[in-house]
Amino acid sequence: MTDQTLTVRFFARLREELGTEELTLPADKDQTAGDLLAALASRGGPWAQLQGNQPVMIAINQAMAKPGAPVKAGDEVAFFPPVTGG
Amino acid sequence: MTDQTLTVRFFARLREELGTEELTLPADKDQTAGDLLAALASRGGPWAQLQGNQPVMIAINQAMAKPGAPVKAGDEVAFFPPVTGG
Amino acid sequence: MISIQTEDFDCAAEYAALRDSGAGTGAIATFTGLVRDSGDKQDVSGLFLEHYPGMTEQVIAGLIEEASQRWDVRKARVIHRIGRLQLQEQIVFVGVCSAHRGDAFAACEFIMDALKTSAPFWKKELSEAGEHWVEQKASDVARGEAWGK
Amino acid sequence: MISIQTEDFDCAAEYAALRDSGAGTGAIATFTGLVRDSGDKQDVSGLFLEHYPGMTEQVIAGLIEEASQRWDVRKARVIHRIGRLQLQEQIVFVGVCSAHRGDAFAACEFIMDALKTSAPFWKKELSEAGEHWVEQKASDVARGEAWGK
Repeated sequence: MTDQTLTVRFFARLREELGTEELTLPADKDQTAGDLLAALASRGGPWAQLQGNQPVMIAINQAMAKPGAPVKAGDEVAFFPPVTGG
Repeated sequence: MTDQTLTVRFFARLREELGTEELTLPADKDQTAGDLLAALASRGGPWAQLQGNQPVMIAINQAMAKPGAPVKAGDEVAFFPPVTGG
Repeated sequence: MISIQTEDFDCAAEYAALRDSGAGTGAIATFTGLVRDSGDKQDVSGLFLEHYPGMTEQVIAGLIEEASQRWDVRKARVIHRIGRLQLQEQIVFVGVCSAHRGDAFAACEFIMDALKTSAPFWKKELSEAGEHWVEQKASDVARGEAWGK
Repeated sequence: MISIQTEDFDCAAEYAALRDSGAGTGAIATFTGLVRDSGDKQDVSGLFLEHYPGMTEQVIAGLIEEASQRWDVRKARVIHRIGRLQLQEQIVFVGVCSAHRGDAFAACEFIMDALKTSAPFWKKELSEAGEHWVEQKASDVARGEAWGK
């Protein structure tokens, strides 16, 4: 059910190194973006870098967010390196 | 003799109000741009404004100068209002 | 107006459109970014640009809105290219027209600076030696923060 | 390169010439000033611009030289029109290309600000009510002085 899941997207270096563009995950209750990041990092291997030395930026529903921001079913959560356009 | 004279030029509002674009004047010894301005202002009428309330800018040989700067034979001295280009 | 596109853009057409903004316009400031031969590393031969579709447009719209609140902005135009770009190709265009010179410069530079640190674009530099993702520069972050709020 | 001219100029051609400045160029900033309908007074219908031939070019060359010492300037272009101009005609163009964005913006804005307070041009506003010489603005003097030395 879409209602009980959330979408996670990765961009740029993270997308490449994780070999993943998008995930659909069950939406846990009372979860923050930081919780989600920790859960993904615990997968190990390249995923560990999500809690490594390099900063990971967070967007929730296409707006920049902090690790403490809550995420819920139906949300689009994105993780990416600091931006370098222009 | 050109050697014993200097050229005075006026621009913009001053040129219009003095009805004069250019003058050739005898070059006095030990004269400053300010002396020249005072001498011209003493002609009275519209010339008095050269020592009036409105600022008068000075250029000697096409470079901005102060009233205390010396002027000598052969120089081109210009008097004009503050610039307003761009 | 905001465009994110793979194709090149025509600064002349953009300038003409900016200029057509009423008799009160007195100043047009533009900025164009080009692919340089030296970035994080030397001998760069091109770039690959990735973005976050949707979020990018929202972020840039927010920057234009903020600029319009802080300065007199009659018209603002942002174009950013994505995909693969060769050396000296145009990457980004920011154009602002305003009644006043200071406002045009400030709004244009603000949008450009803020775009660099807040719009979700990522640049990969390509060279004979391989390719690598560009790191965000502390100097860019400092320039973005200098605009305050 | 510096041009003082009665005829109009083509920003597209100027931009193309600026862009053609080597693989190290990463940033082009331009400024164009247009005749506005409200200056010192309202309902301005045009301008008359007078200058001091010779001195004007020397002053602007000095400003470009100063900008080149303070910032990375690969190429700089200044065009200023003189004579009679209609509403919304182009008055002035300043374009700078540089390796870096901050340098391009700073050099372009510096040249424009300094030109306004040091290059010998004088503007007369024309309107149905008559004509009058424009007064120098304290805000322009302040902007010029803010660049320091």
